[in-house]
Amino acid sequence: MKTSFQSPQQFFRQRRLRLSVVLIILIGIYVTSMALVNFQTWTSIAKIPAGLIWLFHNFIPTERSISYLGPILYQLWRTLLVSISSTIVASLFALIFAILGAKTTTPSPVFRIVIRFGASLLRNIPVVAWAMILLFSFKQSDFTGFLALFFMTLGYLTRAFTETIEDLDAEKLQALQAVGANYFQCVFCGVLPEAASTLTSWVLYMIENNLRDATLVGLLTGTGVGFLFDYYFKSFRYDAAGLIVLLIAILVILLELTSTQIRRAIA
Amino acid sequence: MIENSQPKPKTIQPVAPQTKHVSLVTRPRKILRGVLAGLAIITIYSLATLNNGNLVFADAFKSLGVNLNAMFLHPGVGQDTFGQLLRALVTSVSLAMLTTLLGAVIAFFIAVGAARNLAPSWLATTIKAVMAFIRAIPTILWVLIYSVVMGLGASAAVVGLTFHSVAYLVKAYSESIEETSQDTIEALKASGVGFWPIVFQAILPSIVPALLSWTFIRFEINFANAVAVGAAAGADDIGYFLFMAGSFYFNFHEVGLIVYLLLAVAIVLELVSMKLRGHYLKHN
Amino acid sequence: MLKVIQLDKTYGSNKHSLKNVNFTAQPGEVTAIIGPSGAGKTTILRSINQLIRDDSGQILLDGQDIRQANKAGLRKIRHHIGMIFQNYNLISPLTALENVLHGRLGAKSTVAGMLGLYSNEEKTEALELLDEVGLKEYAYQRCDQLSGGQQQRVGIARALMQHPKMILCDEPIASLDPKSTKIVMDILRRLAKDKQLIILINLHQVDIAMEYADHVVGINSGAIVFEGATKTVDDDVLQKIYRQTDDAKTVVSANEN
Amino acid sequence: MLKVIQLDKTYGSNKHSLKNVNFTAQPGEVTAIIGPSGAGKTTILRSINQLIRDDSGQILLDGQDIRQANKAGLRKIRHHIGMIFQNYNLISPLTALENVLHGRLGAKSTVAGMLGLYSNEEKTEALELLDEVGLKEYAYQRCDQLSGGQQQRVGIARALMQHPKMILCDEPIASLDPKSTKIVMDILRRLAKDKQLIILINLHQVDIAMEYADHVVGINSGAIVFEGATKTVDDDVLQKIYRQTDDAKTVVSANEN
Amino acid sequence: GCASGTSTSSSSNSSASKGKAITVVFYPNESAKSFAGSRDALKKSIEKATGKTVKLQTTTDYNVAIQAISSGKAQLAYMGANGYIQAHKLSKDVVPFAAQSDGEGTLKKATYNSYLMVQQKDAKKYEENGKYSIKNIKGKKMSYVSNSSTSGFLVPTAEITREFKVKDSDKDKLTQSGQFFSKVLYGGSHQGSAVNLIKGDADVAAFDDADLMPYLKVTKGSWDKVGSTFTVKDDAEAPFSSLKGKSVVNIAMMPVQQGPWVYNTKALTKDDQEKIAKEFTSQSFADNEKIFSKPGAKTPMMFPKKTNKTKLVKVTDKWYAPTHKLVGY
Ligand SMILES: Nc1ncnc2c1ncn2[C@@H]1O[C@H](COP(=O)(O)OP(=O)(O)OP(=O)(O)O)[C@@H](O)[C@H]1O
Ligand SMILES: Nc1ncnc2c1ncn2[C@@H]1O[C@H](COP(=O)(O)OP(=O)(O)OP(=O)(O)O)[C@@H](O)[C@H]1O
Ligand SMILES: [Mg+2]
Ligand SMILES: [Mg+2]
Repeated sequence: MKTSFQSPQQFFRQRRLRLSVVLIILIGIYVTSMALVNFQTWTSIAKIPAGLIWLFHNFIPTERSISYLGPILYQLWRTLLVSISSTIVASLFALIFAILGAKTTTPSPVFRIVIRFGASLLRNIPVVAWAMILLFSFKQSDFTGFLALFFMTLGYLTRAFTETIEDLDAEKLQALQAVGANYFQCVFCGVLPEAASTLTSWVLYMIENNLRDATLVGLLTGTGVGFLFDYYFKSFRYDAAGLIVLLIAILVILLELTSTQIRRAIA
Repeated sequence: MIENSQPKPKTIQPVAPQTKHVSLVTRPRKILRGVLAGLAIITIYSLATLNNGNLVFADAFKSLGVNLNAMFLHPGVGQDTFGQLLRALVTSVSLAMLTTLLGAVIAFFIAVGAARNLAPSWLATTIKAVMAFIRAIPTILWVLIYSVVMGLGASAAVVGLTFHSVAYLVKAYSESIEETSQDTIEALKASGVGFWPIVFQAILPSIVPALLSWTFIRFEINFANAVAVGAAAGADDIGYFLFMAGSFYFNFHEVGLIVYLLLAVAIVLELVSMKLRGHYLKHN
Repeated sequence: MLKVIQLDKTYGSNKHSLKNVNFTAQPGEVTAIIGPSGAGKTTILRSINQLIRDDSGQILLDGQDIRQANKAGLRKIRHHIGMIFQNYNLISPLTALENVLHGRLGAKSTVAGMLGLYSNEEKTEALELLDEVGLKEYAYQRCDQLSGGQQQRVGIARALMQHPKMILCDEPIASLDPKSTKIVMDILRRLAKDKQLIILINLHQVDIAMEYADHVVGINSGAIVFEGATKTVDDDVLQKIYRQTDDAKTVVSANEN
Repeated sequence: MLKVIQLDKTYGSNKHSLKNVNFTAQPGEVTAIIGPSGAGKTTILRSINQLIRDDSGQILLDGQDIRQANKAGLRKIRHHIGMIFQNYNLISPLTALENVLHGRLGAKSTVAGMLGLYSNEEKTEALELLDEVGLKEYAYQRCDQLSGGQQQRVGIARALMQHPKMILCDEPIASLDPKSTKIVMDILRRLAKDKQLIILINLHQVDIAMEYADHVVGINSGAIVFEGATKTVDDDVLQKIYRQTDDAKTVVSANEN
Repeated sequence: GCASGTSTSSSSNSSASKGKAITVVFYPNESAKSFAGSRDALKKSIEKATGKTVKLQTTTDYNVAIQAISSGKAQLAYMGANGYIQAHKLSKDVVPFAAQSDGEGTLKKATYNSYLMVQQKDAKKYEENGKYSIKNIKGKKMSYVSNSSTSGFLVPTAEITREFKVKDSDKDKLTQSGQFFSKVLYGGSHQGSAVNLIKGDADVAAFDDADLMPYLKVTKGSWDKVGSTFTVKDDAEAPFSSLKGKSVVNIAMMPVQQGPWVYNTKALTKDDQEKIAKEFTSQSFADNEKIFSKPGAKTPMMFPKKTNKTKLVKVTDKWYAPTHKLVGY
């Protein structure tokens, strides 16, 4: 037991001190950063509404943009397919890596370090670098878009899956061990069912996320709805670009609703 | 002690079998299988119809190897000096810091309104829909908007990037808030405690670890975003050097070096976040 | 004195959960509400501090009708009614001391409450209350590191911190082992006597009710079927309270079995 | 018969958790291990099925030393030792039936186990076992939708599914309310008698041990301080078992209070 | 000429947009690091001319630069011809005042070249009666620079539209795979588009001369003649380092007007406008070697001189009528 007897006043003073130190550090970081990049918080915040007005003024789809609906919907469909397939393929690999890399299930700590580092690498390679790595070798095609999404998703899902598995109660797995189950049985009968619903949530979330990232990947690969956005955006057809944003938003919200439904149904 | 009636379970899906065949499949399981099968079919279909641009895979992977070799095994500063790159890196980190801190504070207050266990359902739904919409707007567009309204520079980049931060964190935070048990909230309500004291005294302490880990994830994303589009607003960050090295000079060596710098930041970040999380979970 | 008069409550449209409930509870006494699962015990308690609101009837605490209070008034009244839960419902990452201090939040201004600014007197009092329930050494321990019985005692201290006239306990010992049960029930009984509190306890265990209560209210299918001193409870009465009705049969509850 | 001979276990470098532990447990009997918190009860149980491995001594189950078994041999032995935990440790999103079937994993090939391919006989048997512990109707319920007592009974059915010679129970009733406690302990006692199993139970509650055990092993600070029939346990013996040692004083445990 | 209202608006302008600082925004091309010296020199001469502090803004996105100048958040910009037309459409206050002259110091031939190129080994397929034509490019794999580029997109598509008599409503078909062309690629830069061609990912590629001069040398004909052959230099750097010795032929050549220096008349005082225009078109400005590199100089500055007579000369919106026509407004 904690037997260090303090008065509550002392305790609260200590707690307040700790909180203040944290706050001061955070404010310090903020102010330093502000100075470093010459950012003016208040004048900037004051401009927020003006930006939104500008957005609505320029990006509201007009009648003309309806004529672009055909190609937009087709590309949106292709993009959806690519986001789904890249997420699914990535999640298969991520699952294997996560099982090999999670603290509770790793066969060796070496795997753990290698996988953690590898996932971090994939997550932190910037899009421009992906563009160079992939475009030069794989040219501009759906496939390149698929690869780019695949690698980025792999990085994120490996981390998410690893943490999900590590959050599981280790004792439950021991219970299976005690039954005489071997490693693979423990994983398949214990880890997977226990983590299934969280893992599914992550997969569904990643599909949604990849759809949004399609704009970035589209720039990179000249395909999908992201390319169209870039095309309309750069040729100053803001209404059409706005239509794309609107459609992506609607699709994302639909996906979110569907995934909530699915998660509820499989719980 | 007096025996109460044995309660009957609400759901007994397959009828308790008299026959030899016993099925393990329950309805949720069937749905799960259906969903997985559906996703598998979509995946196979889209992989089959994927336009691979008549790629010769052997060549592609060979060239990939060459490029990766140039990037990662022979990194170099190109035309810039290491000092310039470091200065730009600091700018990028600062951008990420600002957007994360600003985003986190704003997002927490909005998240309170977006959590179904605190706010009325219509408000929560509206906020969540608006946030989903904000997230669907590409980052570059936000940066464009604010460089028009505020002029070019870091301020536009920060404000533009903060929008995504807020939208993302509102979702994450509000879900964390929704996970705090309704009972504990009710316990305070029952003793006459008002709304905001409950938020700060009951909910906030309960979700600190979750908030921490979401905020750090977002920091990582903000850093990536700052690198990706900060340069478009003329923020003079590492993204500018990366863009020039990548899209103008095709200097694989410099891109490799910049990637290493970015990774270094990411690793430091990961270590800090692990330490903090561990510290919080253990210390208290 | 708490006086419940003709309390009625209907969930949804058809189901009558409380039908014309009348009973009284005296300061200085432990009043136990017993009855089968789904009888409406929880509903009564939650109506009393108006966590459930759309009911009808009167709930008089020292003559004042709780149901008539406006929002601010209700907050004030609630502040004087402590509540104790089966699952303790403490804020787990916080220390026992902080959880006890939460009992004061209802009396504070919004800002002071948000920031958790407590006076020195309050802090000292919280520590004394923890001492009173035998947890002085645990004051700076995180609540999720305490055992169930200890957490429940923190819950009691939190309720006491409200300077309550009345404490409502919804199955406070259902999750506790026998030893903790005894400790907690002893404390509650002592508080009733020493501080002249009205203590209202929902219980499943008849033996505990018999041992600790002064006054027993029996409820079945939303209706009071017995009210009287504990010593007047006999097997016939219990039979009547725990009689199987069609209503009661259909109720499923995770608490039981 | 289980015979533990000169079992020794040191965590880390200096701390002796088990010192020269010797005792026997007979089939058909319930053997209770009692002792203060931190005495080493859990350590003994986990050594027996070698979830803790770096110990020394002998653990003879029907004459075979468990500690000598190689990896494959250990899996086979473990398959015949059921284990029941304080927190049930069921795979919560799976149905009760599937959790019971997990008891067969140790007897299956890797692939069949991974894919969860069970024969109809196994499934029928699992249902029968659930019936035996009174949970037939809950077979297709998710485990996290069951109450604690029900989950513990699923745990027992899972152990039975292993066709065990012995069941190890680590504080199986610590999280249960009194009614569930009775149901679970009754089942365990019945199993010992009916199926002639060796049942070894770690217990904190002396009264439960007195009521249900045939044989009692008392442990304090890692050393056996008593072993004998339940009726020979008297206050002196309890005094000895629960004596405060310097070691025991420093132990922190959430169970105690 | 200049947009009307310029002089009248100067007095009514808010002080905010006419503060002490002048912001100069550059296109991504001119944001290149190698031009840092040129940008600094520009800054100095503007500061000298106006006495105000100058802020340089590099960008990596055309849209951002165009929006910045047309919204008046930037006062001065150096843009491409197409970009100028877009900015001028967004705001009539964006007015050109100077552009790089031809070798004679006039505006007559103040153009650079945009090409449609094919690989040398395929060049025969595009010959018709001993002359090159673009008749056969339909259905081929096409590579552009990016859809905001003047010389790498706008001018080539205009040429194709003219040649094939593409209807206005079908113009988008030139820009997407599987319609007019079997495949459409975007190189992201002029070099990228050239690489697409030389590596064989595209059959036809559009790019300009200025950006490729460091990498290609003329092996037959000249930079100003259709049907010339260009070969990758032996000392070419990445991304051409692995493509040494490969040759391409230009089957079409289109003149592109030099991009203008523009100011936003709403955001800059009349006085400053005049001072800056005067400074930029002065001979001393053209003699600044940090800004104008000598003919054939190794490291090109922002404005490489063709001859010693090259300088910045005054232009007006009228001069850009041809590009206005190409863009359609
Ligand atoms: N939110 C609700 N909506 C609809 N019906 C409810 C709700 N809460 C309770 N009920 C119903 O009201 C009746 C009384 O419930 P209550 O929880 O008060 O019983 P209880 O006596 O506390 O039972 P237990 O001993 O199981 O806690 C039950 O029939 C129950 O099904
Ligand atoms: N993983 C471990 N590492 C180091 N020491 C341990 C570990 N597990 C247990 N111990 C120590 O070994 C001793 C015996 O612990 P054990 O868990 O067997 O006690 P117990 O009798 O089961 O106690 P309780 O009643 O609290 O469950 C204790 O002093 C404990 O601190
Ligand atoms: Mg209840
Ligand atoms: Mg133990």
